[in-house]
Amino acid sequence: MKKYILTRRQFLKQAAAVSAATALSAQELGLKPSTLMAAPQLQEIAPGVLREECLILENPSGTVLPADDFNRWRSGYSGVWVCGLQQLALDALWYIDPDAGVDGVWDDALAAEPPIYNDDFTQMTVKLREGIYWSDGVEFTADDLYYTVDLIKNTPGLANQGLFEGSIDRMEQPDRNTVIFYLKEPNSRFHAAFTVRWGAQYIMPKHIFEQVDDPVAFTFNPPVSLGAYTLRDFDPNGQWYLWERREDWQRTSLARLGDVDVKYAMYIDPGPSDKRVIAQMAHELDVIHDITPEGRITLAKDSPTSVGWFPSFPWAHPDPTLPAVIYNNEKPGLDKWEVRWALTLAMDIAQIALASYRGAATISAIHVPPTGMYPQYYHEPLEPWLNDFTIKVGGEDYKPYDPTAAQRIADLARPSLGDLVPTDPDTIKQYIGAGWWKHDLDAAEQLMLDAGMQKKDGKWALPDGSDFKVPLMSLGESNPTMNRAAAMVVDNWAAFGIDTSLEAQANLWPIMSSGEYTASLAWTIETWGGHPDLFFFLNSWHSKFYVASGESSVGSNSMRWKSPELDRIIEEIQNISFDDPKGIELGLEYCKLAAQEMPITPLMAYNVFTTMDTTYFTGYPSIDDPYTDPVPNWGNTKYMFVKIKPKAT
Amino acid sequence: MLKVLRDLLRYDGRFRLAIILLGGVAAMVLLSYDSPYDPGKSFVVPWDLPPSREHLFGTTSRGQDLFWWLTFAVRNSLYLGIVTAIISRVISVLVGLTAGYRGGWIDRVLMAISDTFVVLPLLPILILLSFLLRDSMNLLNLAIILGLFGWSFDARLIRSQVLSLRERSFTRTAIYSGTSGFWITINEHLPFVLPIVFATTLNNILWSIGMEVTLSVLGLSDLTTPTLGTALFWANQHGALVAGVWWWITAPAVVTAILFLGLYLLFTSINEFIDPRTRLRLIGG
Amino acid sequence: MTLLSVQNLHAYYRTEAYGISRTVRAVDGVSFDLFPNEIYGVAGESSCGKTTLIKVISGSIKHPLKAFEGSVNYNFGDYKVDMLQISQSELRRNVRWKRISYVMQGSMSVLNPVRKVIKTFEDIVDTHEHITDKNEFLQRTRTHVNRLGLPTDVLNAYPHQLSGGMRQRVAIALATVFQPALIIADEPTTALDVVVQRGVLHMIKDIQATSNNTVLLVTHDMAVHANVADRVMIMYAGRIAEEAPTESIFNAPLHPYTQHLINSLPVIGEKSTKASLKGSPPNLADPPSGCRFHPRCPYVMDECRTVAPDLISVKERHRVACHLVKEGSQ
Amino acid sequence: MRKFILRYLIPRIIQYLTLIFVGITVTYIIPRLAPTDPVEAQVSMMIARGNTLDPQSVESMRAALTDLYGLSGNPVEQYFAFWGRLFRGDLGPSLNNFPTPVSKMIGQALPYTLRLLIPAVVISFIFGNLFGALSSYYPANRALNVLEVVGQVVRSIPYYIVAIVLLVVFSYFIPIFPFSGAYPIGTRPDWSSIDFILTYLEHAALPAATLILVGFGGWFVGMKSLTSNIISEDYVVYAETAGLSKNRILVQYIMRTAILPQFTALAMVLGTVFSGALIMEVVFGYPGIGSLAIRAIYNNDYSMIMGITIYSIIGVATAVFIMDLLYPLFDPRVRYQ
Repeated sequence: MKKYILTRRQFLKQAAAVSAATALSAQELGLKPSTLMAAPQLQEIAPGVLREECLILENPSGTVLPADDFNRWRSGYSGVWVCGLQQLALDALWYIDPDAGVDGVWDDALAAEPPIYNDDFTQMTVKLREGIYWSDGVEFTADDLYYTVDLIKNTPGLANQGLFEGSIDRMEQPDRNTVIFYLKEPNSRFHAAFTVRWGAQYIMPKHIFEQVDDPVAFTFNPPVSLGAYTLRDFDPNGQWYLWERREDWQRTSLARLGDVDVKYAMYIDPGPSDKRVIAQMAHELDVIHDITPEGRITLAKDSPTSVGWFPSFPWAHPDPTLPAVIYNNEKPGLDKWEVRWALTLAMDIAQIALASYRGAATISAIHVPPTGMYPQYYHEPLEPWLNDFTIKVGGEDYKPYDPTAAQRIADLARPSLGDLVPTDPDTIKQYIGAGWWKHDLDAAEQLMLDAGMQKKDGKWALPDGSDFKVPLMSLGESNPTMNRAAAMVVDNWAAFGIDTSLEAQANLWPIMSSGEYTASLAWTIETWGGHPDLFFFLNSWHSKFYVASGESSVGSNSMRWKSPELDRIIEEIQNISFDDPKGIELGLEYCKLAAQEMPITPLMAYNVFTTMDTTYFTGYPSIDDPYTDPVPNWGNTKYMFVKIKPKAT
Repeated sequence: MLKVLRDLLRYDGRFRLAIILLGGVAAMVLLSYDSPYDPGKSFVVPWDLPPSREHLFGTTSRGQDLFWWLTFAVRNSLYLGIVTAIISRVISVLVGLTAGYRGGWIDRVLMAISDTFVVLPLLPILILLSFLLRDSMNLLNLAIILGLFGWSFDARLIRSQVLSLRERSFTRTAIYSGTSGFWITINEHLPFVLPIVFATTLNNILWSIGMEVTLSVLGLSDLTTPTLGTALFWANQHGALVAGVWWWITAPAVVTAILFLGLYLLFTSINEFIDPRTRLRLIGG
Repeated sequence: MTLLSVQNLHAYYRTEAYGISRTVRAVDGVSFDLFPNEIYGVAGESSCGKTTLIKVISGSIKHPLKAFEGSVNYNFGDYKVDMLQISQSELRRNVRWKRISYVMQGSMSVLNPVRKVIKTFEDIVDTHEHITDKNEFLQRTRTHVNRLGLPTDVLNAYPHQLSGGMRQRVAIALATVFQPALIIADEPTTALDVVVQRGVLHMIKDIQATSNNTVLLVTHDMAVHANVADRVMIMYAGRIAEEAPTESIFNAPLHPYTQHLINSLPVIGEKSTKASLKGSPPNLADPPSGCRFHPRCPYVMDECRTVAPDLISVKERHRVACHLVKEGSQ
Repeated sequence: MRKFILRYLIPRIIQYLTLIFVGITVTYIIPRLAPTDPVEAQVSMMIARGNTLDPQSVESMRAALTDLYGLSGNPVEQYFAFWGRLFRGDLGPSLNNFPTPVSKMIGQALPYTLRLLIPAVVISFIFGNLFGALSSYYPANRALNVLEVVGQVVRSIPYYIVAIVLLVVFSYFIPIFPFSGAYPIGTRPDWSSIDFILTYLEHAALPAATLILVGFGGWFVGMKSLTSNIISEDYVVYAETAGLSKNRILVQYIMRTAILPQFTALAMVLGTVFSGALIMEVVFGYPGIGSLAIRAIYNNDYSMIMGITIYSIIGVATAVFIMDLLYPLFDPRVRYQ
């Protein structure tokens, strides 16, 4: 054993030498063209724009096509939303931070205060801030809010039209800073539509849109900004967007939180993971949205100026999204909780973490993401319960929880990453998560037998003897880590005797929605991150929205889970206010129910290897200053611009 | 036959090199039947080890021995190539001979179909089909699809060969003597067409292996089956290039190049041997 | 005066491929003279060495063909040259087409199918006499073609628009643009029908008569020789079997092979089928010992199997190589 | 002339139109066999990307999209409606970038692909044919033999590997060419600026090299086999005997005839080259049709896939048709038949 570790160390040294050599040449690549053109300190990246004044960020949507269409209000997704538009130029009433926030999780942006509901939640009053201006000098008022909602309500083809049409009875604008919404039915979460977590209802400039004949076809080019930046220039082929700080940035909602010192921001399409790594080593890309774990490790070893959310392993920022093995709960076999639990116990989370993220994963045994404030809201309170939690295996109580799972992952990752992996148990808990479910093939086998499944020639079959096939869909080329996790799950299942295969689908969402699948490694659970309210995703899991396989599901219940108990929890959450502390209690009930039934097997946080270069700028968010999610595509990214400072000044 | 082989071995440097290269590939194929590792299992060996005596091609970031994994990859890619070649050869020979011999509207219709296949942009259609077939997109089905798409050029080639043969006297004699069209085709034309069939077979094998690589790299083939394409796919998925695991990219690329070079050299050297014209030039007459 | 004197010429194809070394003795000890102002016929079955002989004497020796022994000396009066020693550039500059031209076997397809006939004239003339005045060249070519009785239209046609006979005439016209001293015509009438054949032969005869040059006419068709040639040489398996003025050859053939060739000519009114010779021409890579004709000869003797007969003069201008014939005898 | 029209032109026009009809119909049918529908793709994509959507708005959006995308009615009605729009030159809106017309997006990307594809194809055609003919005319030349082996090996290697090798070698290990795109980040295309054109050429070098390298071998081997047939033709031997210079023989007698079938092949392989360009653009992040196609395929953007495929079919079919029509100009044998 010892000898084997030694040889491996030797080999790893060689590997490091090779990657260092390539890194060196990559740095030359970065310097060569630029040094030829100008001295490094005066390098221009666009006419009149110095490199050191311009924060370069990755647009994770890649190239934007069509490049010149900035209508964020149209129905249908476009990459232009995240080219800086929703981060730098648009603004909304409220923001909930996926992490701690600059000044708390909740931020009143365009609104002066949180939403004011009446007692039976049929009326929501919004008070707006004063002294906010559009980039063309027009003042922002309640007219804009009223106009935005009114136009959308009456214009099919604009996003949220159905929501507004369905829930707003009428609106009132008592003064230039107030709008009152009268709702058709009681709704304690109506403000969610106006509250940004990634994106929400952004406010239109009335003075622009009222001159437009067809607001659906309108391209809003150039965009008039309500944020701290305006569009200076962009690539007609959609590979880059250059934003310039407004002269009057102090007249935006962001100014309350600090000074905006970054003069320019450029969103670019840096190409696939490998190219992003090389670009950052050449200091040509300040904020990488995501790269492969191997790319991140390379940067950790070879790029001393690169920093991440965690100062060392696992580096990545855990997004408030929960990748999971999603079963179609209607397929024969998978309609039994014993089988879903058996498949769960047949997985080895340590191997999955290793295969997908090289161990740089933040695991979760329960059905909420272990990110943002959630470990404090849910994971820690549930720890004692999980330790005692039992399921019936072969008629006897069985404790499936393994509190040492994170420790095992750290131990497995250490040989190849050495000191980068933390040793302190508390740090491990914070970085990698707590426990997960046991890898116990005996218990899994017993559960299969409990469910009446048969084992024929080492392969599991349905109770009636017919084939039990569980092909696992994954995201394929577009999402390496998820795909790698799926490949490992397939390995694990195959070893347990499941007839399984990996089915890579670049776009698996419509297939999941239609129910024409058996199992899929993807996500259906997303949360606010900073705020404990679970209604964000639970809403559509109510049985009144349930749709059988073969038809498109509504919302995110693509596993087709139906439970009266779940309906009760959802209804109760709906009937309390957004900030009611009882929300967390109901959330804990949901977690326990989901653990019992295991409609999907939660794996880990969606770890995003957002990596930032400190050569020109500092002040990026991190676990030590978790003021927001570092990913550059969320609407919440705007908060980074009061914290990030040019190094020169 | 053996003598021919011996002569080729002794006097044709290209043939010798081809045999050495393909021998290496064949050895890999054979070794796959005695692999100590199951290619479907990961983390069976320490990961990211560079090539060494213990692990000839190093190990992958998925904890697999790259050499043994590639033995399966070569085997599967060759299997794909050969199945594709057989299917498309059968179609192209049938279509080419029929069109060339029968002529008239049959020829027009067959060539119109063939031209349609030439004009259809294959890659987008293959990608669409792979979406459509999803988990049924295994190696065999891919081979069948490629076979169904890969015959048109060669059918045209065979047809034109038959057209020139038709003008020769023996065909006319055969027709006057009342031999049926089918037998003329089989007895008289096939032998002349076979060198073309042989030449296009190797090209077709290379083409289909190449298409598989393209589809795999885009993540659209059966990713759990080891092939030369999926090798590159998984290497990309693990950022092998920037992670310094260069052997994961290099080894499949080199093995692919060796296989292709070997097949090409074999093709030219045998072709020259078969082709009476080149033989004549070398030997004289 | 001789125009061409070939002495003891040995020209072999020697190859080595796939480990097989082969020597094809296509021309094996041939000696003969050509004189100005005559039509000299060379006859023999296919692959008897006729074409190889032409290649050597026209200077078209290319690997794997090689002349191993002998000499090929030309005397054009003002210019003497040994064809086996001449350099390629010398050959192109002073000999080809200007002094020796060539009407190739299969002349039907010697014309570039994608160029007009005039272009081929232009290529050839330009190669040997750089064309400076295009009009002058056109005029001259038209005159030349007219003189040979061809319509000037052919110049603007593509080869496939012309009939076989017309193409053959064009080929002859091409060979005679420079009024060469020697015209080598290899099977000029093969594959033409009889009527056209006659026209082509007339043309060759006319050209020879007006220009007084020498024509080396190679064909397996004895009838052609009978009609056109002044002297005829019969080749068999790379060697001369017999050589004599046309009259002697046809009236008194000495070699059994010559006799066979002449007997196989059709005679008007005769209906019986000709007795054909048994066997086929020998493989020149491994020729028979002794007289090369002995396996097929009806009069074969023991001597024939071991000793190769010398080419002996039986009377003036009549030479034969056969053990049946003794020097000076009839 | 009448005969030419009746016997040559009319059949070819019919064949041309049939080709397009069949090709477009096939590509119309295949994507519609897929289990997913485009509206669903859009809706679920928005859910997946974390957009706040309530169930009611999903429902109404679904209805709105179905209507807007022209997917109402049964498949046959859709098919006829599709041809109707096609005749008006309307390829419909891109589903993924609604309501931008497909033709506008293709129109923007196409020049980048063509500016790369055409020079690359022409260069590989010229050099491949030239060296192929030379290699068959001078069989003993070592340099040409090496060129042949290299060309053949590269030709058989998938476009992807050639592209990635070029990228790794010439932008990573020996960083002399840029890594991706058609021009640098921060630069706007400006065709009046020499500097821009230079940097554009610099960016096009590796993508073009990929296409040229892979294409070269094909032309080489094709020309070689064609010329080796022609070299033993009587008229070539005759020209040699007549003492014509080697250059004249090679160009006027050998290549001139051998090149004719290569022109037809040129039109025929455009489809294959297009597939190669698609992969190449993905590797190099080039803003052309290939990148557009890959995005469309990943996003189930049917109208875009249809648009690109239709462009490709019409393009290749037209090229073949034009070559057919021009062929008699090159080859007098066909002209007078």
